[in-house]
Formats: sequence, structure tokens, C-alpha cells
Amino acid sequence: QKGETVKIAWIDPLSGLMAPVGSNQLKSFQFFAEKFSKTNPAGVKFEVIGIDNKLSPAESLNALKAAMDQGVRYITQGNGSSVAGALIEAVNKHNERNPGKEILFLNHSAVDPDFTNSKCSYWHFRFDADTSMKIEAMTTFMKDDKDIKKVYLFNQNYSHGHQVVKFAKENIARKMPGVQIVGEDLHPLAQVRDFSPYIAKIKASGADTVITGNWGSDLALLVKAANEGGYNGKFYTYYTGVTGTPTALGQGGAGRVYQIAYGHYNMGGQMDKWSAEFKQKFNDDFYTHSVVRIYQALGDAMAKAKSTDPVKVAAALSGLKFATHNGDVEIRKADHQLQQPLYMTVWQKADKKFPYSPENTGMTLAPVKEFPSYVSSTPTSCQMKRPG
Amino acid sequence: MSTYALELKDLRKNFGKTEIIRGVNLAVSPGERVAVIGPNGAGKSTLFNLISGRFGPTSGEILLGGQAIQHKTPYEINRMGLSRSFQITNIFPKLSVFENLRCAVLWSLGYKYTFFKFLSGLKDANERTDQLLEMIRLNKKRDVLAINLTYAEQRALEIGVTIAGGSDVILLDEPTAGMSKSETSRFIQLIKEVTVGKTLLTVEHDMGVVFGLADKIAVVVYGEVIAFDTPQAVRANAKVQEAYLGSSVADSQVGGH
Amino acid sequence: MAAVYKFKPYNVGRWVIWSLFALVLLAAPLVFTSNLSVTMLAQMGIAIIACLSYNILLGQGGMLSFGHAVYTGLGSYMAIHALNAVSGGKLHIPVSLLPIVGGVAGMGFAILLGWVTTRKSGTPFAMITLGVAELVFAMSLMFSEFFGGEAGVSGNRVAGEAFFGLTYGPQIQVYYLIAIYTFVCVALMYAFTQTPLGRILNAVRDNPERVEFIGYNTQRVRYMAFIIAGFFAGIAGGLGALNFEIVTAEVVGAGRSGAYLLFTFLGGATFFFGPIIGAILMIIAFVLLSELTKAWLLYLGLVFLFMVMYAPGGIASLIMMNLRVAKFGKLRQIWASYLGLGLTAIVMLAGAGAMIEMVYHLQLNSALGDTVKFMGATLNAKSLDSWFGSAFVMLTGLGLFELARRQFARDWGEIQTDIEKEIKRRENAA
Amino acid sequence: MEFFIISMLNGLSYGLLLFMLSSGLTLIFSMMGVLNFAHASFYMIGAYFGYTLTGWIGFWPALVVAPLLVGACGALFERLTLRKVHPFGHVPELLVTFGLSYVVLELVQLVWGRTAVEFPPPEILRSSAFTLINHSVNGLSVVWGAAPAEMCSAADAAIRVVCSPFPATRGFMMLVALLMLMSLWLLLTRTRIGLVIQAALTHPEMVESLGHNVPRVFMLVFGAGTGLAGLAGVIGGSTFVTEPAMAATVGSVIFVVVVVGGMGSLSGAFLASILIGVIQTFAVAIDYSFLTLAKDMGWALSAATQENSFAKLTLSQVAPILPYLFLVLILIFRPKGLLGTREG
Amino acid sequence: MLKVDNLHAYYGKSHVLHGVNFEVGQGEIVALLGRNGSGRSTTAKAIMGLVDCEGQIEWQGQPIQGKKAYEVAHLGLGYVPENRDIFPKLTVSQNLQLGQKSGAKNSRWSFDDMYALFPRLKEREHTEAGVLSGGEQQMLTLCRTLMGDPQLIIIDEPTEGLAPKIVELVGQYLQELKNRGISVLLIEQKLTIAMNISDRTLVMGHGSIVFDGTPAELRQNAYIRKEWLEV
Ligand SMILES: Nc1ncnc2c1ncn2[C@@H]1O[C@H](COP(=O)(O)OP(=O)(O)OP(=O)(O)O)[C@@H](O)[C@H]1O
Ligand SMILES: Nc1ncnc2c1ncn2[C@@H]1O[C@H](COP(=O)(O)OP(=O)(O)OP(=O)(O)O)[C@@H](O)[C@H]1O
Ligand SMILES: CC(C)C[C@H](N)C(=O)O
Ligand SMILES: [Mg+2]
Ligand SMILES: [Mg+2]
Repeated sequence: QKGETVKIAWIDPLSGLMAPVGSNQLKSFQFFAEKFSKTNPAGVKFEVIGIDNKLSPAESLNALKAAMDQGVRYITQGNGSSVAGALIEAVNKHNERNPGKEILFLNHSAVDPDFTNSKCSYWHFRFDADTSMKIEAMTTFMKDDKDIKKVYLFNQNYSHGHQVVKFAKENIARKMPGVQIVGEDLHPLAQVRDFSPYIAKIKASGADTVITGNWGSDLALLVKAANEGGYNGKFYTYYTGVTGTPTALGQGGAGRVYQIAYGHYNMGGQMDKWSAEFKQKFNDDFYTHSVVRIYQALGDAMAKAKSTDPVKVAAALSGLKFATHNGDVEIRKADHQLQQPLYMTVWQKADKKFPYSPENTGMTLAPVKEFPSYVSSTPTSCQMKRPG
Repeated sequence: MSTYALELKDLRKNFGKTEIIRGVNLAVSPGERVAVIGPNGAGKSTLFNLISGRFGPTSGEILLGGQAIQHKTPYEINRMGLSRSFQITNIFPKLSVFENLRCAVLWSLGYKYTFFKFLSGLKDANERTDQLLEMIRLNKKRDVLAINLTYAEQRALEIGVTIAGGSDVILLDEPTAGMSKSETSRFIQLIKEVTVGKTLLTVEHDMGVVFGLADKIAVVVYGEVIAFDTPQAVRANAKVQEAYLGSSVADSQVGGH
Repeated sequence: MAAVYKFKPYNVGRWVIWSLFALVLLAAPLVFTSNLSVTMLAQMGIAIIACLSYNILLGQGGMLSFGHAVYTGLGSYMAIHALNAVSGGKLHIPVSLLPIVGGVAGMGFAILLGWVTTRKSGTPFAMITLGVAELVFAMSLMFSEFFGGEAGVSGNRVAGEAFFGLTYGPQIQVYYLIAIYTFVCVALMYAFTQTPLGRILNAVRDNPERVEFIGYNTQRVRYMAFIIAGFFAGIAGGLGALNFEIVTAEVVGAGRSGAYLLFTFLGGATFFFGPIIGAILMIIAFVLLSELTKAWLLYLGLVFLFMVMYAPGGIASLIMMNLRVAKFGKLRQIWASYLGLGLTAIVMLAGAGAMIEMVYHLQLNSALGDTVKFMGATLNAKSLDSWFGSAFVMLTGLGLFELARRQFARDWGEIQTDIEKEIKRRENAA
Repeated sequence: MEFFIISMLNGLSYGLLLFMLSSGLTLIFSMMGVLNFAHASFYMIGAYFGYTLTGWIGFWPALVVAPLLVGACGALFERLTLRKVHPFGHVPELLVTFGLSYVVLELVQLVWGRTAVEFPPPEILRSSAFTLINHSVNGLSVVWGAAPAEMCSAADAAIRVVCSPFPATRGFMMLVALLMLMSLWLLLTRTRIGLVIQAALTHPEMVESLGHNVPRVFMLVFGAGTGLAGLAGVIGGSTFVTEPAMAATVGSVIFVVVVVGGMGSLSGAFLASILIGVIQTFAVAIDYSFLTLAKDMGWALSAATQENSFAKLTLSQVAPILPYLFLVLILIFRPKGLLGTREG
Repeated sequence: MLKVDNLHAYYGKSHVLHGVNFEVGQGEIVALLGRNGSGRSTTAKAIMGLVDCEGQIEWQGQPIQGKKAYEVAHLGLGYVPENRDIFPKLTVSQNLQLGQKSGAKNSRWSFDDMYALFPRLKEREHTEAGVLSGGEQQMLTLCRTLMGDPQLIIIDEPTEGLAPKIVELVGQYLQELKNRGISVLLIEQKLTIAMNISDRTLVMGHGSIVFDGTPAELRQNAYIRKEWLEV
């Protein structure tokens, strides 16, 4: 396999609402393809083919076809669980109908727990942490904060938001008996421009904490409206660090906005060097750390399988343990969910200790707690169909 | 049982506060040719609009062949056998002359909302359309789009579309407006031809036409019918003289023809 | 009074055209064999049905709808649910007939929703369709039982008994299924234009008021046309469901409706075959153009703007105009002009394109190096040379193009005058 | 109570922003018969111009200059494209603006990037216009500007104090919208230009033969309409967010406003904007669904129905689509719109 | 005052006027006669700059061909089109108001003059013009143009659709215009009126002027009448 070129099709949005996030991530993939082509143990060369799916499942299937025409056997995607779901189905069907031409799906960011539970697939590997894991870690952190008495669940009305609500309720009931859920809202995805009515409602409910899986403008505008509307509660979020939100947050929300994720802007060591280089090169922030994990895992698995054939690589990936810059991680054999540490961070002024400032806001996400893999790990109901 | 083809009983119409038609009574026997004359703004076109269902009357009755039609829609009235032309040409600009006429023919031949038969297979409709083309002398322009016709040709087509459905009662609103004398006389000939045996109501200002065409004349003044009689009697009617014809013009126009 | 009209049962030209159409459908996947091109061909077939059905409203009925995707989309949903019922053994119909299910669904929804929409015409009609479309789209995200939320509903078309060995597993089989449907639907929709209702629909478009005075209820005419359009839209939707095996909310979205409108118009709403061209372009634009260049939306918008301004009859009208010229044997007089026009346009567009691509590159990909590949040339987005070069190419192109355009306009004008004279002459001779 | 007042004000201010947008659209539609699909795009351009100009010349000058520039762009667009397609009829006109909306979106992204830009309102508008203080003992009171922290907290744990600040940006937005309403009304009723354009709508040649320069008037109207959108853009962009998606999100709502209000009726647009703003704001606050309704009525529901997403749907979740529902109902029952006079 | 020389006009590709020559003098009523479709309305439109044309049109010694319609109107030409073209959504008085030119000084004609001319219009003052009867609309157009205070007025078939009594009235008023020093180019179908009130008659046939002379001369010229006016 040495010297072979491994083509990875990146199927994510480059136009429309999610285009900023998409182009950031494509850059990440390209950036690290170059890096890992030099250093991976299998000695392969990675090549990323970016295809715009316009955030549409149907277009993604076109993209898949286009990728296959170019001899691609590995695809990656992450923006939008709906697209991921469609791709999992399509890959399953394709692999079933075209033995010998199998394709692997490396999911970098789609977090619907179903993909590693009821809809789990042998051909799908997730490198992000799913919603259940993130909530697990989040509530573990929150339960130590005695100021939290009344929680409001505020989410986008689509599957990701629904999952956040579901798991948040479950976890709060389990771990934080004294805490009351005083309200719950599902608002339409990326349509609301004025969140003040919602803020008025949240205030009226008396909530001191808001849990939200919102991302993009839905998060930025929410916090902005909260600042203007005189709401002083805390926000527990998923995606504070993602393109666009830091700018919109600006100085507001310092100390009140938390993020749970499998990485952050001040990881230290090699990660910081890369971030700096990335920033210097693209004038953009690197936050999709799963990209690094994907290349690491692929390199290791290909070395182990001594092949780039997806079937063999899949077998090697399943259950693969590998070392990363922040400890060892494992792709759980049962459901192909990467087990990795999670980090709770808070939005605050960048300082000497935590200097990295996304989007040059002068602010940063400072880590407040790290959760080792076992804390956030959640059980799986996956009954995986394995080939052969 | 009424024997009238068309009968108006105390018909009234208000636009906002103004009463435009103020109690019109009129009875037209089958086969009669009636010219409706009157000063500008007297309500002639409005009368036609009421009869043909374009407007609903404020009060009163309209009977077509004995049946009340004052609350019916234009297409229902048309299906009952009344058809009209417009003072301002009102045809289908982007269809050919042939298609204009064929559309007007279809309903009466029973091809209602048909979508399982080809037009080209409708022998009866196509033959009738060709006859019409001949009648209004537009067969040379058969495939020309109506919008590309000259004014006079458009007027002819307007009449063609009106008579195409074979209605028994025909209303023509100033059919010869904007035509030269020669064309007018040709046109009157045409109207006479195509309305043989039919009841005809026509609005006209050209007294030549009126006296040449009509069996009876209805004079509408200020929303009322002030006279309804034979041409001779109307011409002699002093009230009409004063209200409409104006002595000198009446003479020269009538005499001129 | 001899009838001038002659009934021609065998119209040779027509036979040739339809046979050619069938042949193209048949042979296309043999020429374009890659995975992507076969899917694209399949999608073109679907788009052709959808755009033609849209044109029943726009071109034939003068109804500007902003919500046609509602009917294609709901057709898709019904078809995919039916497909799942078939796989689940709850329903026993061959997969080949599922598009009809979509069609019936599309028709059903058209009967239901069309009843309100077609009561109005003109701008109110357009606005109601916009409102209905927004409503249906919003609902699609709210009623996840039926619409499957934003993940959509997926199915597996390899279901039920294989029909003569057709499993519809391989894409090519699906393509031929779509091709057959396309041929039949196009034929049926063409036939519709030749029926009394089809013609009255044209009359309603031109002058609804007068239609009332020749015995037809315009609302009824619009309603029936709407239902028929809904049926064919539904078939397109059903085929889409089989082709993608997944149906998501975007199929009822405003973007889709807008695309139908845009491309039907681009193709040419005034001619029957216009939307077919539009449909083909639509797939090429969405699938290929977006691959080739990041600026595809900009190009699309600009092309559309210029088309509306300079060729409001769409591509079809351009073709027809040239056919007319050809018919009078004058194409030879103008081909040199065309050539000049084409060449200078290419030069101009190459320059403009290079600059647009460089700007996009600077915006989106600057980090990947400064070089852009464009039409075989390598440009450096940060070097003045490239910019001056492109600007120079563009301006030269523009200048030459203007000259060529003037020449062309003259030639074209002359030819039209000649043709006009010729027609007059023939008319007089006749 | 303070919830009601704040919500009402939120609703009104949102409604007034809608009005700022729809007034331009109405102006253009009523005078030229053109449904400007790109109207929201001009709103977006306004926001971006405002953003850039603020960087150069400060917010207040930008507030004046940006709308003028947008208006000039609009006039230029009218001059170069709309005028060309005018003879072809209204559908091509609409389609040209439709195409323009694509182009503008791309151009904006090219120039300013694909993410939101930071366009804060000026210092003076950044604080609160006034603050409502609900004191569980002293009752409701109002303080101009931001309330000092000590007024919003009580030493005694038993006393509950809630401060609800009302942002100054929103107050400013309301003010500008009302001024705009006034001046538009004056323009339309006190000038002859309105008449000229209405007449030119149907008989442009005749108006020209009477000695009026019709093309220039059309250009001015289009420029004025888009300029208004630009003004709304500067204010809306700094109050909410300036991003490439901002056109799409208000785009269809303003059409709803214009249609519900009655095409071409300025007062109708005003009424409809306010109505939609207020209704939408209050709907958000109501967590009422068929399920709760059924419970209140004492109906027993099966478990399956309880899980049905339709039954579970709350009013607050459907709030964003209420305008469209409103639109369809209005068009069915009152096709002229609330205050409209014509149907077509 | 108005001098038309070798005027050619086209609708798209169809050549309608083939070299028209005539003059209209100060305070003169000139009748332009001819059959339907002979090109009289087109001549009017060409003068007003509403159709593409070639040739010379001089107005008070100044060439005006190629000027926009509103520029021509500002130079003092008034035009009453044959299809009336009232503004249907505006009221009668608003229609009249639009007849006044922007920035014009005091016109020779006031609203009251117009209402005195046609009392019927006064009655319908605040009605939407679109619902007026054909004849009322005709009166309105005439008045509207007069409000612009033209020095020469081109009237295309003013009596079309008017009751005989009103026709007579219009004839009188045209005479009245002439007395006030306004020139009139009258396009007519009805020979009688045209002959009665005009100082000079032009006969148009197939896009050019085939006769130019006094009404009396025309009366005597049976050939012209037969060939170009009657059929
Ligand atoms: N829809 C309407 N609303 C208000 N007034 C109307 C309407 N339609 C007609 N009128 C008025 O009714 C009167 C009669 O108009 P109508 O068109 O019937 O006259 P007419 O007799 O046909 O005249 P003409 O011979 O000039 O065509 C006119 O004064 C006109 O202004
Ligand atoms: N818009 C147009 N497009 C093409 N041809 C036209 C147009 N208007 C008029 N024509 C043609 O130009 C010729 C002259 O028309 P014009 O209207 O000047 O005649 P006219 O003498 O005023 O006759 P009428 O008595 O019908 O008013 C006619 O053959 C007519 O068909
Ligand atoms: C990249 C993320 C903002 C997308 C999100 N994880 C989703 O599932 O939709
Ligand atoms: Mg009349
Ligand atoms: Mg004429």
C-alpha cells in the first residue's frame, strides 16, 4: 500500500447557510491531508476531493455518485445529521449491491445518537461525540453548580435539537434531582432573526440556565438577544466555537456561555502549533479536531491492514485503539463510535494562559474541566450487521 | 308564458351612489333587430353588461326566453344562448384567427372541458370554424395571430367570436366603431347575413347603420328608455329629436347614406 | 364554401421528431456511461416531466406559480411511503407502477389545494402559491410522522417481485424506467395541448374575461389544468423517490419551486419543447456547473438576468427564430456573423470568468495557494499580471464583441426584412 | 405585566421594521406594478454598506449615506435592466428581480465573505432606552436608560425584582419607521409624482405625450423604494445581524405583509406589518397545543395520539409560519387584502 | 409652424409611412383624411416621437425628430390619441391635472374652462375615469390635452363614438381653438365635419400625402375622393 493515493471525498456544503462552516472544514481536511501524507504509518498519500452538497441529502447522493466516478472509496461528511443519515443509507445500499466496490463513511461531525444505535452501520465511523455523550458530560459538570435551579431547554426544531432535549431531560432527571425544567422551546431552524420574544419568555419562566444545541446564527442571535434583553442566566452550548458565533458573541456573554466539545482552542502542544499555522495560512480558526483523528485512524488502520481496501480497513478500524495528542482513544467495536475525552469550556477574555482568540475577538474558550472517555461514554443498542 | 326572446323588467343599476340604469323595461321578440341608441354615457353599454352577466343588477329582472338570468354568471348566460361583442375589442391576442374562432365554437358543439380528444379530430368544430372564417372574410388571415390583425380585421374577428357559438340572441356593442364608410356598409351586410333568424341588439351611433339595420329602435337617455318603436316613429319623436339626434346632424347623417 | 381545412392523419415531421426523441432517450446512457452521467440522465428525465407540467401552468395557462414543488414533492413522499409499504409486504403493486402512485397523490393534492389557489389568477394566484408552498414546507418539518423530519424518508427500491428480472438495483434499470415514463408523459402532455381544454386554457391565459362570454368558467378551466399539472408533477416526484430512494423536505421547498420557474422560463415557456431544454439545463447547472466552479450561482443569476432581458422567450424562442431563418434558406448568410459573435463572446467571457474565478479564489481558497486553474490556463490570483491579463482579455473581447454584435444586428435585421418581404410576396401570390 | 409590555414593544418594533421594508416594496409595486423580488436583497446591501461606511465615516453619516447609495444602485438597476424588460410585461419584470436576488447574494458573499460581519450599533444606542422594573413590593416602575444594578437586586431574599431593559436600538428603529411613514404619506398625497406614475402604469405613452418624463420618474421611484430598503438594512443589520442569509429570512415575510395589507396600499402594509409583528411575538409565548387543548377539554387521548407530532405542536412552534397561514386565509376570504382596493 | 418633410415610419420591420410631406400654419385647422390603415395615426405618433421614424419634422423652425415624446410635448405640441388612453384608475379631475405640464406657467385653460366646455365632466369630476362611457372618455382626453396649453394640437378621430349632437359641439370647439390661435391637425373619418371646419385638407393614401388643398378643392376633385376616400 505504500505510496498509494487514498482519495477522500468530502461531501459537505460550500454554498448556502452552512457554507462558512463547510469551507472552514474543507480547509481543515486539505490542510491535514498535506500534513499526514508525510507522516502516516501506512505511507499513503491522502487526497481530498471537496464536493458541495448544498446541505441537501439528495444532492449528497449525486455527490456520492460523482465521487465514485473518480474512484473514491472513502467519504467524509458531518454537517447536518439529515445528510449523514441519507449517506449512511446510501452507502449501505451501495455496498450491498456492489460487492468489491465498498465505500467507507467517516463521519466527522454529525451527532445524532441514532447513527451508532438504532441506525448503526458497519460502514460508518463517527469521530465526533454524539449528543448523548455530550449531554452526559455537560450534566456531570452542571450538577456540581449549586446555583442551577431552573433550566430552560432551547433548541432548533429538527432531529439534533430533539435529541438534545430528550437526553437533557433524561440526564437532568437522573443526576440533578433538585433541578426543575421550567421551559422548553423548539424554534425553526435558521429562520428566526429576532430572539427577543423568546428571551422575554425565558425570563418570564425564571430560568437561571439555558441548555441549547443551537449553532450558527441561531446561537449567536440568541445570546445577543439575551444580552440586550437583560437576561443574566448561563448558556450551556454545543457550538460556541464554530465559525460566525465568536464574532456575533463578541464581548458579550463572557463567563456565562459554556461549550461542551471533544476539543477546544487551547489544547496545547502540537494542536496549538497547528492552530497557529492554520490561522496564519487561512486567516481562519481550526476547530474540527476530528479531522486529525480521522487521518490518524486511517493511517493506523491501513498500516494494520496493509491495504487501502475499504473492507480490510474497516475491519482494522473497528475496535482500533490509537494514540492522539491528548491521550488514547478507541473506536468502539460495537457501534463504531469514537470514545474520547470531552472538555467543558467557557467564553471569556483571552489571556496569557488561554491566548487563542477565535475570529480575533479578543475572547477565547477557556477549559474549565476535562472528562475522560469513560465519563461521557454511553451504552449502545447497536446490533451491527458485519459482513462475512 | 312569455313569448319574448329577451325581456327587461324594471331593471336598475347603481354604481356607488349614482343610479345609472333607472328602471328599464324592454321586450324584444324573437327574430327582431333592435338598435339601441342614446347619448354618450346614457347607459347603453351598461345595459349590455347587465344582460350578459358582466355586472349584476341592483334590482329588476332579466328574462331570456322566459327564464330569469339576472343572477347568472356570463358563462351560464352564454350557454343559454346569448352572446355579445364588446365596444373595445376583446379577443385572444396570442391565438391565431382560426383558434380564436374555434375556441368560441367548442362549447356549443358539446366539447366542454374535454381533454381526451384531439382538436384536429373534431370535424364538426373545424368545419364550423372554417365556415365562420369565410363568413367574416378572414380566411386569408387564418393562421395570423389576432394581435397582428389590423383594427378593422380585429373588429370583424370580434363579431366572429360573438356569433361563433350560434347563440339565438346576439348583442353587439358599437360593431362598426372606427370603420370607414365602405367598410361599415360591408360590415352591416355581414351582420345581416350572420344574424338571419336571430334576435339582435346593437348599440350604434352611426344613424346610417341604425336606420339601415334595425326593425326597431330603443332610445336610452339618462338610464331610461324614452322610446322604443320603429325607425320612422322614433325619427319623428320630438323627445328623441331633442335629447339625442339634434336636428341638423340627424338630417345630414341620415341623408348622407 | 369548400372547407379549406385538411385533416392530415400522417404528419411525417411529427413521426420523425418523436422517433428521434425516443432514440435519444434510448441511446443516451450508452453514450454517457459513468455513474454520475447515468444518474444525471435519470434526473433530466424527471426534470423534463416536472418542468413540462409546470409549463402547463405558466406557459399555457398564464399562471405564475411559486409552489410547484409542493406537488412534485408530495408525490415523492407518497411514492416513497408506498415503496416502503411494498417492501414491508403491506402493499402489492409492482415497483414500476409507483410513479403512478406519486401522480395520483400529486393530483389529489392539486384537487385539494388547487381548489383554493385557482380561484384567483394573476398576482394573487402567484402569492397564494407562495403562501401554500411556505406552509407545506414548514409543515414538512413539523409533522415528522409523514415527512420524516429533516432526515426525510428513505426506502429501498429493490422490493417486491422482480419484474422480468428487473430489480431496479442497478441505476441503469431505473434510468430506463424513467425514460419510458418520460416519453409517455411528454407525449401525453403534448397531446393535452392539442385538446379542447388545452386550447381554452390558452384562451384563459390571453383573455380570461372573454372566455366567460363564450361559455367557459375560467376558474374551472384553471382548476382542471392545475389538477392535470399536479398529476404529471406527482409522477415526476414519484420517479424522483425511486431514483434517490430518499425523500427529504427540500423536495417541497421554495428553492425547488424557484428552480422550476427559473428553468422553465430559461428554456422558453412559449413553446412546448422549451421546458425540456430548461430541464436539461437545470440538471447540468445544479450537478455539473456547481462542481466546475464555485461561482456557479453567480453565473446562473447572470445568465438568467441576461436571458430575461434579451431573450424573454427563452432558448426555445432563439431556436425558433433561427429555424425560421433556416427555413427561408438564409442561415448561410448569417453564420459568419454568428461565428464572430461566438468567438468574441468566448474571449470576453474567458476574461470575465478568469476574474470572477480569481475573486472567488481569493475569498474561499486563498490559503491553498495563489494559483487558479481556469480553462487550461494557470492564473495567479495575487499577481497583477493575471489581473491585467484577464482584464485585457475581457476588454478586448468586449470591444470586439460589440463590433460583432453590431454587425450581427445589421445582418439579422436585413434577413428579417427579407423574410418579411418574402412572406408578403407569398401571401400575395396565394 | 412587564412581560406583556416588553413583548408588545418587541412585537411593535419588529412590526415596524417589517414596515420599513414593505413600504419600499409597496411603493414600487403600487407605482410601477413591479413585484420586486430582490427587495430584501437591497435591504441586505443596505446593511453591508452601512457596515463598511460605519468603519469609514461613522454610524450616523453612514445611516444617511448608505441608503442613498443603495437607492442609487436601485436606480441604476432600474435604468439598466428593468427598463429594458418593462415592455415585455410584469412577469419578466418579476423574473429579472428574481435573478437579481441570486446575483446580489453572490456578490455580497464575494465582497464581505460568507459569515456574519460585526456591525454594532453606535455607543449611544447600545444601552437601553428604558428599563421596566417589576418589584414584588413596590410594583412596576420605569427608569430611563439602563437601571443601576442596585435597583435590580434586593437585599431581602423574599423580595423579587425583575429588570427588563428595552434596547435603545429598538426604540430608534421604531422612531425611524414612524418618521418614514409620515414622510411617505406626505410624498404620496402632496405631490403630483404619484399621479404621474399611476397613470404611466397603464398608459406610459400617453403620459409621455402629455409632457412627463416617464422613464425618469420610474427610475426615481425604484431608487426611492430600494433606498428605503437600504435604510431598513442599516438599522436592521445593526440591530440584528448582518449576514448573507439576512435577505432570505425576511424576503418572503415582506411579501406576506404586502399582500395581506393589500397590494399597493401603504396603510395596509403598515397595519399588516404591525399585526404580523405582534401576533408572531405573542404566539412565541404560548405553549398551547392540541394536546393541552384536549386535556383541558377533558378528552381522553390514546398514547399514540399523545406522541403524534401534530398534536404536540405548540403555538410557539408554529409562530414563524403564522404569517403564511394568515396570507392564505386572507387571500381566500379577502383577496384585496386588509386595506387593498384592487385584486390583481 | 409644423413642417413635415419626407417622413418614413416603421413598426418593427413594416414600413408604414413612405415619405410624408405637409405643413401646418399658425391658427390653421388642417384635416388629415384617408381610409382606415392609410397611416394617419402613425403620422401623428411619428410627430410625437412615439414610433421610429426617419425624415425631417420641424416645429417652429427647430427639428424635433428623434426627440422623446415628453420633450416634444414640452415644446408645445398636444396629442389626443385615437384610442383615448384615459387613465382609468385616476379620477376625472386627476386626469385633467396630469394634463398640466410640470413647472408650467399659467395655462390658457383652467379646470373651469374645461368643465364649462363639457358640463358632463363636471358631474363626473370625482369618478374613476375608467368607468366613464366611451363618449365621456373622449371628452376627457380632449380636455386633458388642452390643459397642457399646446400651440398645436393633433387630434386623432375625436368624434369617434360620440353622439351626433356632441360631434357638432366638438366641431364648434375646434373652431373656438382656432380662434384662440391654436393650430389643429385633425385626423378624421367623417368627411362632413372635416370639410366644414377645416381650412385645408390633406388626403393620405398608402403612407403618403396624395392631396393637399382647401375643402372646396377637395369637393371638386372627384378623382381623389373616389380613389382615396370612398370605395
Ligand atoms: N363600473 C362602473 N362604475 C361606475 N360608473 C360606471 C361604471 N360603468 C359605467 N359607469 C357609468 O355609467 C354611465 C353609462 O356608461 P355606459 O358605458 O353604459 O354608456 P354608453 O351609453 O355605452 O355610452 P357610450 O356611447 O359613450 O359608450 C357612464 O356615466 C359611466 O361613467
Ligand atoms: N402597432 C402596430 N404594429 C404594426 N403595424 C401597425 C401598428 N399600428 C398600425 N399598424 C399598421 O400601420 C398601418 C397604418 O396604421 P394607422 O393606424 O396609422 O392608420 P389610420 O390611417 O390611422 O387608420 P385607422 O382609421 O384605422 O385609425 C396599418 O396598415 C396598420 O395595420
Ligand atoms: C456542524 C454542526 C453545526 C452540525 C450539527 N452537528 C448537526 O448535526 O446538524
Ligand atoms: Mg358604450
Ligand atoms: Mg387611426
